[in-house]
Amino acid sequence: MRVVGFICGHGAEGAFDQAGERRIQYSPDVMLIMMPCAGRVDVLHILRAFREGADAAFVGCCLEGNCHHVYGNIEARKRVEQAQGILESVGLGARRLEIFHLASNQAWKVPQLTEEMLSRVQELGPNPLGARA
Amino acid sequence: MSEDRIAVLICSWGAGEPGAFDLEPLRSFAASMDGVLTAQLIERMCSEKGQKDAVKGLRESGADRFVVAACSPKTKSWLHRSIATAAGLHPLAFEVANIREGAAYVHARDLGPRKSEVIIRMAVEKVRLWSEPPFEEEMPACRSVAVVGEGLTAALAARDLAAQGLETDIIVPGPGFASPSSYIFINRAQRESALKVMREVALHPLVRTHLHTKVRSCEGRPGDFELILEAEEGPRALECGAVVLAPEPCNELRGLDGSLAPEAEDLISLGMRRIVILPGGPSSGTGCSCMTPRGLLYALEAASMTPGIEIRLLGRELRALGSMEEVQHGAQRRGVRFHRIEAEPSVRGQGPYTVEFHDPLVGACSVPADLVLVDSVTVPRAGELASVFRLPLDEKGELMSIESRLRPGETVRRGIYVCRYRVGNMIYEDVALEAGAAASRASELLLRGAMEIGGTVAEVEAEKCSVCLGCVRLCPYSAARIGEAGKAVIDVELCQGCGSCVSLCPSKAIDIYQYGEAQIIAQERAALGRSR
Amino acid sequence: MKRVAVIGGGIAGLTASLSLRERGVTSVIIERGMSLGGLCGELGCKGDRTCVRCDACLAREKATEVSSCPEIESIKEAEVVSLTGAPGDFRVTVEGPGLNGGRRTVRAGAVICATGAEPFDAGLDRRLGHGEVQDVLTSMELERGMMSTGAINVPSTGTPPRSVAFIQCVGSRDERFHAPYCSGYCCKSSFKQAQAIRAKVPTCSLAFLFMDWRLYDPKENVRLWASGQEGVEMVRSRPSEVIVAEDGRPEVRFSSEGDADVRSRAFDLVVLALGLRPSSGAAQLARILGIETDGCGFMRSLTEDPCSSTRAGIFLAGSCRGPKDILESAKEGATAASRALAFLEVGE
Amino acid sequence: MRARSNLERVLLSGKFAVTAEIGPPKSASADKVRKNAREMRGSADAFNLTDNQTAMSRMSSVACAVVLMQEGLEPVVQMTCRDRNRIAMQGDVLGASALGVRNILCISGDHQTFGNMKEAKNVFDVDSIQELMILRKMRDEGRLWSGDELEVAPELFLGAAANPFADPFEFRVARLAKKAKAGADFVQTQSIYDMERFERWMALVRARGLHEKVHILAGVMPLKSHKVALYMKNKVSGMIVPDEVVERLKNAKDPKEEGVRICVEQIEHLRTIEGVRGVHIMAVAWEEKVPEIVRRAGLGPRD
Amino acid sequence: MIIAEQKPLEEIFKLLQGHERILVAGCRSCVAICLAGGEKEVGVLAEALRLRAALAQLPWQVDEATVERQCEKEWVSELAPLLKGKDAVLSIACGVGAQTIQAMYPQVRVLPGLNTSNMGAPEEAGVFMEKCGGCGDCVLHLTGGICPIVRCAKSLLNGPCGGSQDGKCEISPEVPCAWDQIYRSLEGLGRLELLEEPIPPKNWMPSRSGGPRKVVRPEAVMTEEQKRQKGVRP
Repeated sequence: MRVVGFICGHGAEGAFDQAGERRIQYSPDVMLIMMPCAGRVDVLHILRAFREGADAAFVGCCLEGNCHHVYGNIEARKRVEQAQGILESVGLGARRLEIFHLASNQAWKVPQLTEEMLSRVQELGPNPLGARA
Repeated sequence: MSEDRIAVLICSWGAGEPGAFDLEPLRSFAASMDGVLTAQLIERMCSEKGQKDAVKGLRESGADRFVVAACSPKTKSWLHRSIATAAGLHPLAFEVANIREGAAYVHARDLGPRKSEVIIRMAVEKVRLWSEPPFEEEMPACRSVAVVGEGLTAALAARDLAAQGLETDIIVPGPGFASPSSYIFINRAQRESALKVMREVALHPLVRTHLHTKVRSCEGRPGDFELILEAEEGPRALECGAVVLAPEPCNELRGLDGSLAPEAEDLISLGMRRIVILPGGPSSGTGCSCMTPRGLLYALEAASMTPGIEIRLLGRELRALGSMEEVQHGAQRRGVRFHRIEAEPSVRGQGPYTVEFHDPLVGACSVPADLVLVDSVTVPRAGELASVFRLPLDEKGELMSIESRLRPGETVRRGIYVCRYRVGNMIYEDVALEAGAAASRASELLLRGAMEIGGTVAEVEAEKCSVCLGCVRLCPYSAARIGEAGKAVIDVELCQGCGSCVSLCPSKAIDIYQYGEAQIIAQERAALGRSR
Repeated sequence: MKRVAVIGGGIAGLTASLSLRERGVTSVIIERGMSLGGLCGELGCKGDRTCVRCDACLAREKATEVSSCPEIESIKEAEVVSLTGAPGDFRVTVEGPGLNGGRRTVRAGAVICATGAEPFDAGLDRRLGHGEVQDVLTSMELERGMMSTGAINVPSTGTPPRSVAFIQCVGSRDERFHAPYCSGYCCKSSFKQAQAIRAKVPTCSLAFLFMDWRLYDPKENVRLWASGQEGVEMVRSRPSEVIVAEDGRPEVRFSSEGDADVRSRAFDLVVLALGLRPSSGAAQLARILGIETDGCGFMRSLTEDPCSSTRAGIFLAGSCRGPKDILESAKEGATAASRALAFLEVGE
Repeated sequence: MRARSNLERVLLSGKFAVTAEIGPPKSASADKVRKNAREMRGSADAFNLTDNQTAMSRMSSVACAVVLMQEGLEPVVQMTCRDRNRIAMQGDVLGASALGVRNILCISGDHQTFGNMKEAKNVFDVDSIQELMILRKMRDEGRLWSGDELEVAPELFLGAAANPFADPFEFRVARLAKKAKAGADFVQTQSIYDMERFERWMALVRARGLHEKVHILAGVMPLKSHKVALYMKNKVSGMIVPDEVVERLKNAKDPKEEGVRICVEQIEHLRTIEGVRGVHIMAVAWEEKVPEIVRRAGLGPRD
Repeated sequence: MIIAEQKPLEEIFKLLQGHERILVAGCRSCVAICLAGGEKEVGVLAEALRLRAALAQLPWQVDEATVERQCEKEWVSELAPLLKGKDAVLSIACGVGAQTIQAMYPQVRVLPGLNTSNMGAPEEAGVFMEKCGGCGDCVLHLTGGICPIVRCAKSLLNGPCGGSQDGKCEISPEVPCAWDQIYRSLEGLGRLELLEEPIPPKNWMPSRSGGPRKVVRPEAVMTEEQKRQKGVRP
């Protein structure tokens, strides 16, 4: 299984780091790509990840009202919703993509959200494009 | 085989405590990657020796960029920068593979190494596309600050700035500093010292005060603003490196006729023995109608000066934070009465008055009063400043500051700082700290005399720009504008590298350093096991 | 000597050091505990999808930022044992396990004291039952739960609460415990904890037993929030005691406005909103630094300048001079840095 | 001056006029029209024939007009701008006139999105005021809009619609003035429930002396039930139905009877308003009630 | 500017049935600004098509191209090399662009990826409003600078119909009544008298009803002689 996470360099990256400091275990199937801010998340990158075989993807960003770049996370939400629509139309399913809000001291959310995405993949089956790897 | 010259340095502590898992296989994996000249295990890279070994390794390998497989980039990036510089490389010519928090600490022993491989592969593919930053300059910063305001807050900010050796221009719209009557001093000594500050500031060699002056516009960049001032003798320009905005709120006791409350000591001579102080109400912008320290201190003063005087404070809550609590006890001991009311009281007659209200503890009350005072609070009128300095306002109508960085005073416009108030609690100490915080932001920007700009900033490829204004409308820092050439331009001094404009641009005319389209896709492919 | 010793690695100390660094001044943080972050390091995020501005995460981020700054050295698990030299060129001697039992002397032109404060020891107010009545938690214990697992559970059952009572002003506004002051932050934190509980357990009923609401920011209008919620109760009262009810749950006894007789009600969970008091060792440190403390044992600052102590070259920031919330402490850190820097300017 | 139609004659005589509405059937048989005609004979001076009302195809108003005339009743042909451009419009007018139609009501017509063929392209080549201008030119100058001379010019008594209840209120009267200027001889208003607002409107009308320039027939519509009333109130734009009307129908034992009673009261009230020269009764799908309403309002039978 | 929006993906998938080598062609002009057909949308659509193809085992090979102005030969000629071997161009420019490509490359099939909607302007970021009907005979001077031709559902020229209510059009409470706006505008300008005079039936000749329209600027047209000398082939 392959889950790609686009995570913002503030709340989300902080939470994942804290998960590390606290030795909180989660699935190694989750691959993280650092963003300066969730506002950098681009529909193109999300779609590309699926074409390259990702079974699921998520965006990790700061809590609403706490974005270090004022409202990058609101932008991210719009892009995620746009991409979800496209994933639905092409037949992959919108539920393979999600956005999560994490504060840098919410390490406990990390295993929860990774489990959430993995269980969705269980439910939807692997991405057929993954085979080409 | 590619021409790339990449080195991979794996910190022995990268996998957490040494020996958490065997790093040698990881090293040979890294060494096997295309374009990787060398992959080395470095014993504890943050140690003196570790750094030396890293530099040596880089120099010998002839690499022009490298990957550090170690702990979170959030902690030790400065170290990697210095290693790069010491090895004669560009200080940003590296990428961090966080194999500790990203793998060793969070995955089971056997899975850690596999995951570490992926993370290193991603970092290698990203650094492969590394290039020198488009902008990277030391911009000279003008060591002077403009403080806009007409009261104690402005004076306090100016004091802090001047004390640090920064030239300070105080721009006062009115004929002079407003009297500090709208502030709250716990005692006369404090009031005196406040007045002293205002006097001293005016005389400080580094401080210039411009009376009857308003700011018309503010152009330029952080470190080098040009304000256009409008004074009686006409408009003129003022150069400054930063701006501190200190609009004055007001918290006063006024009679029902609008006149200011008499000095406490005069009450008796004025024949006023029964006094009721009403809350300003929701109009005060504080969200609920409360008894504030303003009324509290007045009551205490009056009560302690003239025994037998009858004073009542009405309000839903009694706001007496910190040591104000003791003031409240003092007042209580001196017979001041506090009534917590939920509903608006009603006042009849015009001196003597009758005040009617409902106090849950004693039920319906109807008390006579020679004097009824309203504890009125007005938030600073910041609308004009907001438009001149292109800043957003919050729901209180106050100038907004970025809350999500714990850098009080900071606004969305770098170089412009604001003082905010806990309206309804204009205690001298709070004000001093507001001024202090804003002033320190300004001096943080300027004291080094030069500002590093650039690095992770967005850049417009003019030929591609469709001038859709998307970036101009979106950028939270107003860094995007339409330039002289009629295409979008992003001011590097203002850009803070969030990348929102990059993902928005319908013509893919914008890209951002270190998080470019190609780099992100390269990482995706590496993460998903695709070959280059 | 353009170097500042910062005593205490809480939010005030961290912001002071970072603020100095921005201005090209190096500093050394002397922290008694094992890690930076101080009291706010123990706080959890109280937001769910939306931020409630408790600022706890920002405190953590400042700690990370500091550890990534070469200009800031931090000595952990060490305490100041002596201060010699003169303003402008102090010698601060520290010792502790962090130095493997050894000693070390740091030269500094100025000292910023940011030793913070400690939560009131709930055990002292025996009638509130902490430690004796089960499922009576202090606000700090509740925070730790949120911090570690994000979960909010009743200790005895391990399940989410159906009813929670917040008892405000525990160890605040209370002469009996030499706390004649208002700790200020507790209104905010209880309000935010309540929001967190609601986000997790929307059906959980809440009761606030309070004396006065002392929230200033219109965004933090607790009454407005409560009026928009089912089952949130406001009782202006200072409870007399917490006992064990028949069903074993904690039972709060209180009298409320308007009626004289004492009422009594059991809740699944009772939260004691702890006030702040001077940190242990504050008095001794004040002696070492040669600065005064106030009647309550907090460091005394000058009337005209909140961040200056009674001794030249020694500055104060944060809760060591009286209870503060995170944002206030950050302001003081920055301001103290300015004052220290100004002092050094003159010194040279 | 010689009257061109019975309706015009009645109006010129200063007698309070009555017109009533007949909805053409969705049918190729005119039986329904004949039935309505027989029921309503003698209850009004002329009868409006709606033109594909609410943008749904029905028997053409001109054809129905002919049937009506065969039954000895006088038609008012409604002609919308929605379904015909200026060419068809002038052709239809010539044809209708040749067949004996004299009264033509010029209206824009409901937008097709209200009908059952929303995808239809509307025409709106001209608007109702422009339609009046065209028809007046045909009548007074004996020329088509293009300027071509007509061998025989149509004899027309031109009507227009007016809605005192649409917005902007201030402009409503100006628009009536425009219609008069463009050639309207009479206007029939939207059905009136809000008397207060109608009277305000009439006051403005009188202020401009428009009631002297054009005959104003006030529209009324009997309501079968409070449901119908609510539909009118909420769904039909440009319609104001006071709550008391809805209430009366709701509380009535016999809502139908109550509906008629309300309608009669309204007519009695309207007669008292200066400048109102008649009523226009729109008993949609309830035509058989018109004679009773007219009788009880003391206006009938008409000779 | 011209406002357009992308067809639903499902519809685009149908359009492309039976095609293999596809070029998605965008435009940097109007359609980029209304977020329908700029380089970004080209990329997103191409990605979507590739995903679809891979999932549904369709033979689609998708290339991307975006030109400065798809309505002009000079720019469109840039597509020539990319069109080699293509059997379909999915144009996500306005209808003008699609037609220009087809006119220049008769051998490839040009498919419209957008629905060209109207001539309008952004009201705010992401919101585009129709403003001009291109009737060819402007009446804005009579209507307070608000076009009744497109902004009134019935294109009325003499004021609001009976359906105008609280400033809203009868067709929907979301749609403002253009005539209400016109009235307010002229009221503000103190020119309400403009509404008193009936506006006669409009001359629709210069509009679409007059057939395809052509604007000629003689001063810019090259003479046959010039064309010959410049080597412009007829």
